[in-house]
Amino acid sequence: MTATQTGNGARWVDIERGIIGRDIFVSDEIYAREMQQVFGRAWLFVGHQSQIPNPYDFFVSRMGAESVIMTREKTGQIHVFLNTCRHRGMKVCRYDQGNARVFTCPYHAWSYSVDGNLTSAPGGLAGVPQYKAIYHDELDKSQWGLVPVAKIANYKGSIWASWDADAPEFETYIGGMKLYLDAVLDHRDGRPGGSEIIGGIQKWKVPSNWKFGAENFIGDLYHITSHRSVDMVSIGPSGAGRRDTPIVKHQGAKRPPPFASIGFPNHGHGVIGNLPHYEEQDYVPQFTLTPEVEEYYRHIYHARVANLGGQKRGLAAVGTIFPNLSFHGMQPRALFTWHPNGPREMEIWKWYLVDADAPAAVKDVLRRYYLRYAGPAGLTEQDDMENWNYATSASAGMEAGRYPYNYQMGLGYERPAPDLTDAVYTTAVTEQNQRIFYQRWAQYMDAESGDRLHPERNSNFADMLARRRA
Amino acid sequence: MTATQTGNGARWVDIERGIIGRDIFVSDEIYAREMQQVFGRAWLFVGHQSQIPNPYDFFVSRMGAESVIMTREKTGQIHVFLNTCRHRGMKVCRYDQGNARVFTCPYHAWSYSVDGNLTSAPGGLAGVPQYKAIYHDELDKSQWGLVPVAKIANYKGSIWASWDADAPEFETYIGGMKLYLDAVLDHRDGRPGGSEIIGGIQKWKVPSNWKFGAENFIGDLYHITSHRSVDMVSIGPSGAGRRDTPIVKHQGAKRPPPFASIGFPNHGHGVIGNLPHYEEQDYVPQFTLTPEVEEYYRHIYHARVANLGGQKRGLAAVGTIFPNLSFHGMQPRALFTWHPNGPREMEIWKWYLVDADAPAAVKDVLRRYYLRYAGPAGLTEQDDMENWNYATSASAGMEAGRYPYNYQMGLGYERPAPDLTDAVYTTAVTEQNQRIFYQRWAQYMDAESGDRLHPERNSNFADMLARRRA
Amino acid sequence: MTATQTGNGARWVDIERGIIGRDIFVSDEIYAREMQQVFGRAWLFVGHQSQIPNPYDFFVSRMGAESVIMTREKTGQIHVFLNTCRHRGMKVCRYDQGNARVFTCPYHAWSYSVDGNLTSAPGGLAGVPQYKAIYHDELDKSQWGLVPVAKIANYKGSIWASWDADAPEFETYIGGMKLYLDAVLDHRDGRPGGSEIIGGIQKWKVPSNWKFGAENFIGDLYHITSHRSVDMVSIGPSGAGRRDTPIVKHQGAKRPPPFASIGFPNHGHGVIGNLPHYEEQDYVPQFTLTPEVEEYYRHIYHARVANLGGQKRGLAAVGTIFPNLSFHGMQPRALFTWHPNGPREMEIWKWYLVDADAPAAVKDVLRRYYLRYAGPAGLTEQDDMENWNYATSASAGMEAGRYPYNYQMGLGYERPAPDLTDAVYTTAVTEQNQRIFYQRWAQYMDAESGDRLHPERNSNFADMLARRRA
Amino acid sequence: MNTRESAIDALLLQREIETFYYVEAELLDERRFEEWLDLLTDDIVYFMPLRRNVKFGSQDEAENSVEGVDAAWFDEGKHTLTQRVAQIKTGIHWAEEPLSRVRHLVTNVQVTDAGPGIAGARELGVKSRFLVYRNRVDDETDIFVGQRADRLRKVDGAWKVARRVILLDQSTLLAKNLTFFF
Amino acid sequence: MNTRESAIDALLLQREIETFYYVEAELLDERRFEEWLDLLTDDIVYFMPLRRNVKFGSQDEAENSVEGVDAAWFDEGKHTLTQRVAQIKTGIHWAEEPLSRVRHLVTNVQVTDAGPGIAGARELGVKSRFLVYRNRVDDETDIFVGQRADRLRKVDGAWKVARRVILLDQSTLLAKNLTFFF
Amino acid sequence: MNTRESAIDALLLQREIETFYYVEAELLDERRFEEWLDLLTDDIVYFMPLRRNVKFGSQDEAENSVEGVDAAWFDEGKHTLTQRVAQIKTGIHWAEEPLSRVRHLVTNVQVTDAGPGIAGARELGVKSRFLVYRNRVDDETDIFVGQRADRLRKVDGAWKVARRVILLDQSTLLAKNLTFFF
Ligand code: FES
Ligand code: FES
Ligand code: FES
Ligand SMILES: [Fe+3]
Ligand SMILES: [Fe+3]
Ligand SMILES: [Fe+3]
Repeated sequence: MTATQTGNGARWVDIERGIIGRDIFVSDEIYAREMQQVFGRAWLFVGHQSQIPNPYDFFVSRMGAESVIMTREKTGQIHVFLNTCRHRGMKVCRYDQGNARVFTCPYHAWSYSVDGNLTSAPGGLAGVPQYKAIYHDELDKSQWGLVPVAKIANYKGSIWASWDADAPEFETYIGGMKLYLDAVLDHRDGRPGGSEIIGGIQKWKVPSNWKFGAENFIGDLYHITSHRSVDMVSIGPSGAGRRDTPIVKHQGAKRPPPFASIGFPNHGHGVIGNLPHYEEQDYVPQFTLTPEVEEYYRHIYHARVANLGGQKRGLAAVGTIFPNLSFHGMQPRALFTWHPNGPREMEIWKWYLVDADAPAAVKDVLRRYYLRYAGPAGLTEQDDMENWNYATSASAGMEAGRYPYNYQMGLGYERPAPDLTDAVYTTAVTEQNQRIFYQRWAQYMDAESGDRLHPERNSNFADMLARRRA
Repeated sequence: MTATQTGNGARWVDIERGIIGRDIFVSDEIYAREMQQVFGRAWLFVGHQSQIPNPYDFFVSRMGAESVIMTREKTGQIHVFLNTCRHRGMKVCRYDQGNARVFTCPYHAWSYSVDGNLTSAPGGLAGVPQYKAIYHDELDKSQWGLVPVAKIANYKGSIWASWDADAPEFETYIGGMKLYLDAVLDHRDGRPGGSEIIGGIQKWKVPSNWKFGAENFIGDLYHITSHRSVDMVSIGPSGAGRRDTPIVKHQGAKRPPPFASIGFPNHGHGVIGNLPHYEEQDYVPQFTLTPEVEEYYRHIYHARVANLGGQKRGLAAVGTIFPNLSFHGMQPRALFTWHPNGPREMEIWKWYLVDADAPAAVKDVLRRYYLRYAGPAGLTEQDDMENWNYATSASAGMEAGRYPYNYQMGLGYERPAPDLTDAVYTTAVTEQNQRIFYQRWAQYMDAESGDRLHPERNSNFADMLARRRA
Repeated sequence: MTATQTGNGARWVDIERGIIGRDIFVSDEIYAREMQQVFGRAWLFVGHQSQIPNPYDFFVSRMGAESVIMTREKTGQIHVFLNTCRHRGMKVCRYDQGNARVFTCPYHAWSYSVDGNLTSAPGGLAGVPQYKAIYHDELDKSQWGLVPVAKIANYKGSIWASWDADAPEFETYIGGMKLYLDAVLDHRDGRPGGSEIIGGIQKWKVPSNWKFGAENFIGDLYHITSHRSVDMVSIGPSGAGRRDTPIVKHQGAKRPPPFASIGFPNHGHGVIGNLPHYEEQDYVPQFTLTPEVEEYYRHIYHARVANLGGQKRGLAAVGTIFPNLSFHGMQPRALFTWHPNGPREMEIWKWYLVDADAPAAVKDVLRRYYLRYAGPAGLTEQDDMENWNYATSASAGMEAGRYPYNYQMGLGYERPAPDLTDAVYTTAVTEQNQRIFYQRWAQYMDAESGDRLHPERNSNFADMLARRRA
Repeated sequence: MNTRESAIDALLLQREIETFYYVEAELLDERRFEEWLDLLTDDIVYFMPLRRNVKFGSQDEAENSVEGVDAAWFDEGKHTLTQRVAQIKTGIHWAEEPLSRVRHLVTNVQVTDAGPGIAGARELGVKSRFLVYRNRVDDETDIFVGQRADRLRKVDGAWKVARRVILLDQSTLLAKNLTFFF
Repeated sequence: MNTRESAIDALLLQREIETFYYVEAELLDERRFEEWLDLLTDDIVYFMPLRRNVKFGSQDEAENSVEGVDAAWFDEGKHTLTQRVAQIKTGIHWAEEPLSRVRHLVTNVQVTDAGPGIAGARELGVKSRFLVYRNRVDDETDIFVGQRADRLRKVDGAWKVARRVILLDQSTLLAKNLTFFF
Repeated sequence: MNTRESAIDALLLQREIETFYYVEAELLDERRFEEWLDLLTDDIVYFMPLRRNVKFGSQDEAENSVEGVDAAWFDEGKHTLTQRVAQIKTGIHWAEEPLSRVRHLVTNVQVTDAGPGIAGARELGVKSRFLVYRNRVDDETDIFVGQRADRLRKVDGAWKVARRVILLDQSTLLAKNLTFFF
């Protein structure tokens, strides 16, 4: 990556040398720029359609540092609006979720519709008290509705939005990573979608820059030593460790392709999982402590074999979709966002996933496992947040600021991923995906990034391969 | 208003289109500039003479973000000084009120006089321990007294001050708004002054920009819908609603001129009340739940008719004197300041007023009514602060920042106010006064505002009328 | 001092007129610059060797706003490292003190040695999990060890360090002030060193700029009036006042040279104490409330007479070594640092000192006296922090900011100190030392200070004498 | 009755009063406000003065604003308290919509006087201390600490609050509003 | 037994339960976690729901996440609690290394029901309120306030917690983690 | 005496001690400091150690500074405590002028031992927990939480504090000073 390619980005990120300055984690200026350049232009995860099943249901979410309302109108169509009144800015909805046909501002009662039938446009300004008498019919209501997102996408039930009308289409934005997002969202038996959100979103504030979360989940296999304490106490669903390791033991078994870090340089996404394959590996018992769940997994394994046949598939352990949506794909199974609350704090939101039609007993076991593993009370993730907290504060030091961080692991050892047109991979533990993430971040931070924000016209993938060691 | 007219101000405020940017409510830079340009040059309310009735009494108040001491010297003269030692800045007085002949700094005991007899000048450096021995008589004490305000005015007992020696005289600064300030400060029977402060100033911190308070009280009749909950429970002194509505019911009664928003474009002040008139309307019973108070109002009504005769008078419900003094003129009756504590917090100070010679029983009923209506525990004002709080936080959003606020209500419908030379008015609900406030604010924020800070040389009034619709 | 001499410094500090702007105590910009220019280049006190007596002992301290680890390797050599991992910045040691052969980062387990035998260099990167497999032996470990200080000095057991490789040697940096630092660190019987730290460092946060502490202890004799309340209750070790006053009463007694403010203009240090002398004054009883302690002091007095003979000596009451190490030299006896936590907060760390071989009973009496005098619960120092707190907040005012502080006391009355080559002194109460401190501060803040950071090439001493009044 | 028996009477009374306060706290925090109103006499005086910073020695006359004369945070009776409850119940009292999460921690319960006596007391003086925690919407959080000096009166066999003087340990109120009860 | 005697029984029980909670708090804050585990029945249900901001009138169904169905902060039994203790004891549970300084202040202890009766009770419903203060490393500080609704059961003559529902008065958790016990 | 009677003795003692602490808190917060001094024996030991962050397993020896040997926040007797009171009373002790608004919330009162026995005890070990709230001038606010481990001794028929060890749950003190009493 050269300076000309990334403009401002290069000031902080030197991908060729695997060096990144500490100030990107603490600088107020860089943070303000992130709001505009990254969160103002990228696709952001907003929520899941299963959270608003009925007409007029709404869920209040966030995009970057701002509050948004995800609504479902009578027709079933889903909308996302900025949660602020156009008159004086009052937050029009201060509930976490609910059902409402109209959002009436508490201050002067301007009322916004969520239903195309009530006014000309969803989110449009439906009611303005004394409109004729005091606005003399001159206020152009069509210009003063709730601010809608520029683009919205519903991908297998997951709702995404962007403030940038020039943003690439969602499927272009997600690129080959789609295969791994499917692995999270699809039913375990292979049916598209078919997962749902467990009621209740965990939300908590962590004194850490948001990127520490994103980079950790995009490919930080290296930090497992940090979790030794939880491995020692064995919270895994089959007893040992903290999760099942789906590795076939016996000879001549069908195995999936190697577990690897797979990154998408033109997109900024990355995942730790198995390379694409076309056949299921042999069944490996899971959740053996709870026979009914093990039975369920055995059952859907066979269903999956039947449903998918020779289709291409991937397996995802953890991953991040640029910029701030990460996921757990296997154990536990969740989507989470790293919302920026200033450079030194983030607010984590966690959505837990299960197969929508799984038996209650199975859902219960999974839920309990998820909760002991993840979130602020999760035996595993508590230690992650501790590391991010103190990494953030240490990034602010005057003297420390002279020593950039090291992202050199596996630098130059990336290979083109088979069966993927836009991905590289490394089987050994590597920081390949973190480099991909920050290179993409630098491009978004670059004022003149223009074309390169469109993955298909970006050259990171080609450049990275060109830089490979012989 | 053109850019040349307001210089920097125009960056944020577009009065001709009725559009104001959100960042004026959250930007640190704008806030710092406000301190210099607005609070460093405008007249600010400091307190009331009835708070320091005796020689050497003092009351610690604020001007903008800074602490000041209002003192009364033996001669009865009132002074206002910055509450900081000239030696190392220690706050010389950390009491809220009291009586002292000298303010001795806790740190090194420099002592400042409040009495012209003790040293050459009030606030002068009266005592410097070991002056001769260690300062060798060389320290020029006359240059190191407490910092006095550049200008001070006592208007009917209300004390005002400015840091700007070039500020217009107070009566010029207040302009035609004087009529409505009189309505607040004069005795209800029409005698000039004659009101006093109820002991105890309410002070509390609100996570809101200070301007949301000022703009609300200058003319926001529109937000009454926000108070529906209190109207429903009827805290008014005659039972219904939250206050008495002094409207004569019977046929052919003497009525005051219409209730209107009256604004002073060259000054930045505004009021909601009745246009000037020369005769009292017929008596309308008030406080009917408490006969002794109703009786008092009936009695002073007749006294007022006699005292005022054919004099011009006004009636004020609520108003704001630029920049941060607002008042309730009828029910309740109070003066309050919106002190800036950074862009996102203000500290509200509330002084409650009653006729000084009203019977104790009347004062008691009024006081109880004021307290249930106003302040942080007031059933009415609690909801105002909630709106300002969330309007402020929403003003900070990156995406939200792209959507300025709407101040178009009644734009172009202003008329010259009869019997006032420098005011416009609108009888319908309007944002006329808010526009006047922010246009004036923009002029103060403008570095080269110069002459325009003198109302008599300002053209806002003429410009606004020139912009009126046919 | 002219503008050319101090460059940026002159913007804030006018030593010739004895005027210093308030913003140096509150400005974020000035604070950020202090971190680089002052704390990034000066010698800073880190701790005392008696805190880490054994191999592998460590003590976590601070340099400016950053955490550092002071370690002792097996050879006994002491090192100081930045307490942040080179990989992602995690704070590698979160204990206050302890014993460890290696510091293993909690996040990814990079392990840093404190022992030259474990790896090539102390603080070097001893262990990198899976080094060969994932870093392909390509990571240059020698470049990624803990960040060591550029310079370190052990002066009579006190440990000092600097981030600046071009900093003068410590003894040059300390200059003639050495005589007074000796008075604090040496055994009371005159033996070099011989003092030790009482276990337990007091650490607390104070809402004050760090310089208010430094300037108070460098020479603020003037503020004793502030301590009148403690003098009235007599916490002194002999009953009266708050400390013993070692003044010989009887006729013809041997007295020390006058008590004076002694400052080092080329260095920025200063002390309140007695000018150098070559003979002990007559014994003056101390701690008369506790005979065993009085006896101890009498005993070591005679030992001191014998040990020192005709050597030069000084007596130090209080002093500051630029920038942020202050001390109490007599009663109590302590070293303390003013750590900056942003412009408006400091964290004070206090190390109490006693003769290492004093009897337990003596140590106990001293310790109890120190604790009732000093620290956040100390009857004396509580009032100091109160003053600094409110002096800091008052420094931030818009209007107040127009009124610089007064440092004119004794301006022009400095005399060359006898028996010292680089010091001036004033016997009367003066702000000489404060001026010296801020003049030095201004030089450090000056980007082009270059040579002047080397005391021997600095001209402040000569300039000050040249400016003296006839 | 011997001293041991009267000591036991005091114990029983203490427990009775602590229970009263715990039940009151529960009603408030579970937002059972009408039931809470039933714990107040119809002539209750509910007073919370302003606090001031004044010179040493003048605290007694100047530290607190004066009941019935000066401004205060609260100086009211049951009628207004009932209106406050009614306002919350409208569901459009925006300062409490959505409702705050409020928790009353009551400590240091001291029965200071009992009339006519411990046994068969019909009126009590009781001091207690509170920490009121209020959290709402996303992260709005306030902590209020102070003392309540109550007069309790027995009405139809049940204790009710006849007078409550609340001393909040703040001079400038460190909250945007007081939309809940102490 | 006359009413006075049964009133005294209630006093004794109240005291017994308060002591139980004070001892529990002591074990937790002195990090005697294994001893604390002994105060829990083997079948304990330890549940702490998420809290939500919802429209007036819908609190009952929507304010708290549902036990056994929804996500929560804690929804577990003794096995997991025991693992939490074991993890802290490894000495490498970084979120608790160095250990936090935790203090449990327990107030408003209310015995809401006793079975079969006050005298000789074998199972109790008890509500109490807590302020949990957590401070660690340099200046990390969290204050948690809320209510515990417990079922206590007498096992081998000693009270044990059979069920604990913790209501934390926060919607968005204002802490980076929950590495301690309520 | 049967067990019920001795249980009642324990109740009476507990109440007596809780009252003692509530009265003490009242004297402190009403700034009746001389009266508070009367609640301390002349030989009282008043100790508040420093707290440290140390490696798991070394807490017992290293977490708290050692009484009589190390530095501490307080390690003194009645004479110094009396001087502290006298200093405040000068009216020119700037760190307490104007006076702070201080409130002591006392909880978890546990009598840990009584000598020679519950009935007729003359010396007691008592643990309690505190939340001390301090607010002053405009918006200075500090919250201190921790434990007091006291020895109470009966002198002339009245309980007095003979020894108080205060554990503040902070390592770096998060306040500018300690100008009040725990
Ligand atoms: S702010 Fe929403 S209607 Fe006025
Ligand atoms: S600061 Fe006021 S006398 Fe020094
Ligand atoms: S941050 Fe220290 S090893 Fe990664
Ligand atoms: Fe992890
Ligand atoms: Fe209003
Ligand atoms: Fe001092």
